[in-house]
Amino acid sequence: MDLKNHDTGFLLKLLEQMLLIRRFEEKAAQMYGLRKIGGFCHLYIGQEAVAVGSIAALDLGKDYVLTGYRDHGHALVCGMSPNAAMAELFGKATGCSKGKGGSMHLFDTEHHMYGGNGIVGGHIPIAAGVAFKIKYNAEAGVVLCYFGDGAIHQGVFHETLNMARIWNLPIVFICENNQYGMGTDFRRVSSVLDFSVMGGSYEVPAKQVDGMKVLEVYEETAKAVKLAREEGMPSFLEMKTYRYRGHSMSDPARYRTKEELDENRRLDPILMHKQDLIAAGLLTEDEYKAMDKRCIAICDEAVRYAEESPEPPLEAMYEDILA
Amino acid sequence: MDLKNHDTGFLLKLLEQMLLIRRFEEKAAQMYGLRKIGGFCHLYIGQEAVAVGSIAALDLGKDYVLTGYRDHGHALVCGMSPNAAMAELFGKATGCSKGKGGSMHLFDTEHHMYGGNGIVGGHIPIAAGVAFKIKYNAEAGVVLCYFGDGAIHQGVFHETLNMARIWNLPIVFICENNQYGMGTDFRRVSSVLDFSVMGGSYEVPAKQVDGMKVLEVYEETAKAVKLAREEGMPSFLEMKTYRYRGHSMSDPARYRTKEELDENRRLDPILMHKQDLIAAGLLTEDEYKAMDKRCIAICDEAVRYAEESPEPPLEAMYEDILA
Amino acid sequence: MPVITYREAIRQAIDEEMARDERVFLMGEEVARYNGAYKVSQGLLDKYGPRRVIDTPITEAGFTGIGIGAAMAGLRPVVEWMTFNFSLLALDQVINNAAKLRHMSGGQVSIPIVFRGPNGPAEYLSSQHSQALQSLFAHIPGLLVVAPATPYDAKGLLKTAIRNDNPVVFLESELMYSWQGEVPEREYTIPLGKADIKRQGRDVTLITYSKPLKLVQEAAQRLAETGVEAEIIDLRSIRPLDEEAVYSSVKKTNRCVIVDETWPFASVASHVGWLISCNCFDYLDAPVEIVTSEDVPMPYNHRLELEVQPTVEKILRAVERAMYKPIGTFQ
Amino acid sequence: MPVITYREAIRQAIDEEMARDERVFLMGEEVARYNGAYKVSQGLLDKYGPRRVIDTPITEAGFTGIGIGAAMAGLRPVVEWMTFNFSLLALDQVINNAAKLRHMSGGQVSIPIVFRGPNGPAEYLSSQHSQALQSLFAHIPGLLVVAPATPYDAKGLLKTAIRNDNPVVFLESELMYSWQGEVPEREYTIPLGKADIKRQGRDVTLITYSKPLKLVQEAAQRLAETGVEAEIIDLRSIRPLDEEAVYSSVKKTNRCVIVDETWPFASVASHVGWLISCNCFDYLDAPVEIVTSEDVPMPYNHRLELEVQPTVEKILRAVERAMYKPIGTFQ
Ligand SMILES: Cc1ncc(C[n+]2csc(CCOP(=O)(O)OP(=O)(O)O)c2C)c(N)n1
Ligand SMILES: Cc1ncc(C[n+]2csc(CCOP(=O)(O)OP(=O)(O)O)c2C)c(N)n1
Ligand SMILES: [Mg+2]
Ligand SMILES: [Mg+2]
Repeated sequence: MDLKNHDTGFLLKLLEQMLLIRRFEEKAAQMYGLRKIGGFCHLYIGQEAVAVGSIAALDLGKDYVLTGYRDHGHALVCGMSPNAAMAELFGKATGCSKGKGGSMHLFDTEHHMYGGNGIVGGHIPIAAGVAFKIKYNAEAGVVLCYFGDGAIHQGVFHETLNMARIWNLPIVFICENNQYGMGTDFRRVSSVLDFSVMGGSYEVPAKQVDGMKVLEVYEETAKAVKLAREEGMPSFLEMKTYRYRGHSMSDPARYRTKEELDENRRLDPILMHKQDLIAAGLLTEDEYKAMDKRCIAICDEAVRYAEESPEPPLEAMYEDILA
Repeated sequence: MDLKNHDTGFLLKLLEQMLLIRRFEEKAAQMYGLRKIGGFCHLYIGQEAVAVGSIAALDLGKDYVLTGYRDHGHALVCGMSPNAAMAELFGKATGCSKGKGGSMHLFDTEHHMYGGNGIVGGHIPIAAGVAFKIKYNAEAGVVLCYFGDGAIHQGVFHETLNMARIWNLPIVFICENNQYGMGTDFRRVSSVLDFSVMGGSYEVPAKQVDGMKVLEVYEETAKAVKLAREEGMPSFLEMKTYRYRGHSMSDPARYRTKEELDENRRLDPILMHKQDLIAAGLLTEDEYKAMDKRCIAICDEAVRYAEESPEPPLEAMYEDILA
Repeated sequence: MPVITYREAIRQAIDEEMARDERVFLMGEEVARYNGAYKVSQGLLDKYGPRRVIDTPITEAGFTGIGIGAAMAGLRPVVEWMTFNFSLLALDQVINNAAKLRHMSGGQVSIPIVFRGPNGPAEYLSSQHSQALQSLFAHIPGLLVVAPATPYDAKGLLKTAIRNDNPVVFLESELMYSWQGEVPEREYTIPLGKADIKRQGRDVTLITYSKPLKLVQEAAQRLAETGVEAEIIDLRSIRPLDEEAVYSSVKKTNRCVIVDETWPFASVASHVGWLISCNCFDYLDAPVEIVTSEDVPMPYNHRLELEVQPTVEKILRAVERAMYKPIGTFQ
Repeated sequence: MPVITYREAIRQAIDEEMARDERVFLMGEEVARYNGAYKVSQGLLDKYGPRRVIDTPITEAGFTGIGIGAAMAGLRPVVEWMTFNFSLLALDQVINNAAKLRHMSGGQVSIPIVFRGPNGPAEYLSSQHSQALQSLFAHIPGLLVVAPATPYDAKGLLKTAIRNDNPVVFLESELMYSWQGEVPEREYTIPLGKADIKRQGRDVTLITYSKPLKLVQEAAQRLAETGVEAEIIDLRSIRPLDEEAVYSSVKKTNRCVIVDETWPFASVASHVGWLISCNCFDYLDAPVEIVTSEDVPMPYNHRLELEVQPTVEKILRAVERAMYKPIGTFQ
């Protein structure tokens, strides 16, 4: 991971995107506490390097992103406006999904972000279907499909990997192994500890990646994207990462120790990338502070926007069902 | 596969069991032609060594068998009376399932044959559930669960292998790879050609076995059964085999060549085992003929029994639904 | 007009729509090289090649989901379930994705997909392979459900379904595939949500759809011989439902029997029965009768399986109840 | 009598049955170490250990099937679905195996299993997480379906369900878990298939089950203030259904409103509506009204999601229609 292989603007963009997610999620948590947001709200804090590093390898003019319910980070990196994202969490008519989808179902088709899905593993074949359309139309795109360590045991993951391989679909399956599926340590429900071995059942190239290192995520994803784009070869990447908060806002996360959490916090993807940039002389503390301020301001503005936006009218309940 | 390691009675029993299945299936085909049997009827001809060799490794006082819809062979080897089996195919009240289940759903709980199931892959977790009860009750039994090369792609197969491994369930998963799932050559729908690699995703011991050699099937299954019985370790065996008839009675099997069929007929499990026995001086042609006659007589009697048995009364439709 | 089978009508509809719109493709188990488990897709692989006629592994959840994703991304898949019994494996994809993605995205995506295949009992197949599952699908907002009974209706409705921008569940039947009927050579489509009056009558309304239509027609014939003129409403489409056609017939005849091969509880039959009871309250001279499958899993034995299903006799008995009198003697 | 929550009632039922019968065990996602996603199984792992309280991977089809197989082999599993929305992934196992294995084996096996968990909308969860799916299960012969609304009923019925030798689908609700009610300390069970008259009345019958009971009780209260005495029938069990209790109430009041949070089409609500229309034909003074969820996927916005569901206002409006008159002014 040599910083010098990359353009400084690019390296700074990665940092700023991670920071924006972090601040957005903190704001969302705060708003949840104020009951401006309800229901399930799954924060991405700790995992920022995965969405940021991997989506950096895409050209969203032709590529696509699909993920599960822990989707705020992916949506923001794809280019969804923080206003539309926050308004959606507030259930407002100005939300990206008009207040109908909420936290778990952020969609922004303009930016090729095709959801947000609440069923663990349910979007994996859907994502392969998007890759199917790319191949069918002989387009040059690639799909990134994200899911958790819990989703890996669902049958459709296995069904889909096989089909992606026999049909040469341009897709990269990304397991964000944040070590827990709700309260369940992945080691308790998995017969293998290195998920990437599962690629072998389908002759799909697979690899474990340090998901706390944004550049490593970027570089490995870029290779997989290239393989998909040029050879129609699907890949499977297991990103080892960690979530700092509970599973959702209502989870006190008693199933892990404070020590474990602290240890992982030391590997904070933002902290590490920032330190690398400073060490390489590409960033100063002050510049970082300014960057952070910008992110905070964007999130403050998103909250203001969401607050002031109207609720959808009652008749909206009959709309957006059939085309 | 040294014949000398085995008792002659045992070796002859394997032959006679295979022959009984063969004759039973031929009779079923004939009765189907006469419209005494209707619906789907999936014959086991060509695959006899798999059921016979593997079930020979069981003690059905404590072990169990579950399979898919191609179940006549397994049922007979478990000890289901050919009369009850044939009567079931005829839909008679004296059938093993009182004429309610038919060809695809032969059950004989007394002999620990827990069905026959028509949904491709659907019985795989059910079989693991039986293994679960064995472990729960600290019994000494083992479950054999059979399914086809088509079923291997179904999600539940993968879900179940993982659970069988993390919970140490005493079960042997047996894929009868007869090379076709209906009209589909398994190579067209599978990204791997050696299914046993799939064991790796779950750290389940796995192996490919020549499913046309009854003794090899027996010996490999016996090892897996031992592992399950003594260590609660599940296994996965891929038995390479072949079906001589169409998928079901209505399939002309145009998707394969006559040459391919002929080539596989030369590997006929009955023929090969018979020749081995004759070569070893353990069987004469005449003894074989007598054995065959016995099998034919049993199947003739099964047809007579089925023919003469009564149909279930109409009220039976409301019975056997709730306990 | 040429007389063709229901099977051929379905094939023609798929063929014509594939020729018309490059985005339409067919996928499912055995649809390509084998030409369909029930030969519905005969010849399509030869004509359109493996890019557009695609054999899948046996993975109902997986390939159904892939179809839904492809539809969301702009294609127009026709997904064949070998039979609807296996659709149960894909129900999460249909209900949680196909029926909901548009709504959850605030209308950003649409899911133009057809799920089709044989539904309902055939013969000697026992419980897992004989299910008429329309009521499960009809329950779900976000889906359309279509179930034609004649080759003419099948072709016209399938073409419409493929052109529709929503998920359409399209129910055929193994036993109907060989039914024959006139189908014009010129192109035509039939709108979804329009019932068809298959027979005019004044004495009793018989409502049905899909395979039981033939039984209903036979019953109407038998009734006519005793002077009872039944009106037959073939719903053709369950969602949307042509309530107006139903109500205006019942308001005329004042009596109604619904014939449906679904199980009775929480079914299309009982729902339509309630709708009529409610909306024709002042017109009904007798309770709305329903003739459905018995409320049991299907047995294998043939005599039993026939008796579990609607029969002409059961329909006639229901008409007698609806008319409060025995109706002649039926031979 | 001690007052406990619905959650605690469920927990007690499982606990007592596990203590009583060694064959009873609990399995599902997060039921053990986490003590249940909704804390229903609090303390059970500590008390019974990991042999009998089992965390599963997220594999609804797989672990449901394993439960069914264990039941067939002689155990008595209680399988928790974290919510019923995820049961759609397991529907093939429930419908093609749990509901059919006994029949297809000619009665050789029985499947004593309980599938339980929260069903129906909670709050701010959008379309995939807010489904009330009872109508799908109620449609299937071979299943029993139970949906109690009070801690007392929940405990008594769950104990009965666990002792029953058939697959029982047991519907709870996230929002009901904190409801309180009196539950005796002594052991008791409640038979399946017995409705409970939660309020006596002569003017109109309000039929409901599960979570809407509270709305119905509030509506009855409001009606009483204007002199209308509603009778409340809590079905408690949908399959078997206590038809007698329903008919005798309706034959007394001659008017009926059914309140059910399911979608309307092919639903429990419309089925019961048809049953009453048919079996109380000569007693009904007005059409049977149903108040259900709107026929739409659930939106996330809270105002919208409340308005999609049955409300006291909607019930009162339906009673007005059933009584053919405005009923005072409701505050
Ligand atoms: C099919 C299904 N089962 C259960 C759930 C409930 N559930 C939501 S998230 C979750 C844990 C998923 O863990 P993981 O895949 O590791 O993703 P993470 O939350 O860690 O990002 C569960 C069990 C669900 N949404 N869908
Ligand atoms: C879930 C499901 N999908 C489809 C079918 C239809 N079907 C019955 S057998 C079969 C092929 C299965 O092939 P394989 O697993 O190789 O078993 P074999 O018939 O060769 O023994 C198919 C597609 C089914 N019964 N169940
Ligand atoms: Mg996780
Ligand atoms: Mg095969």
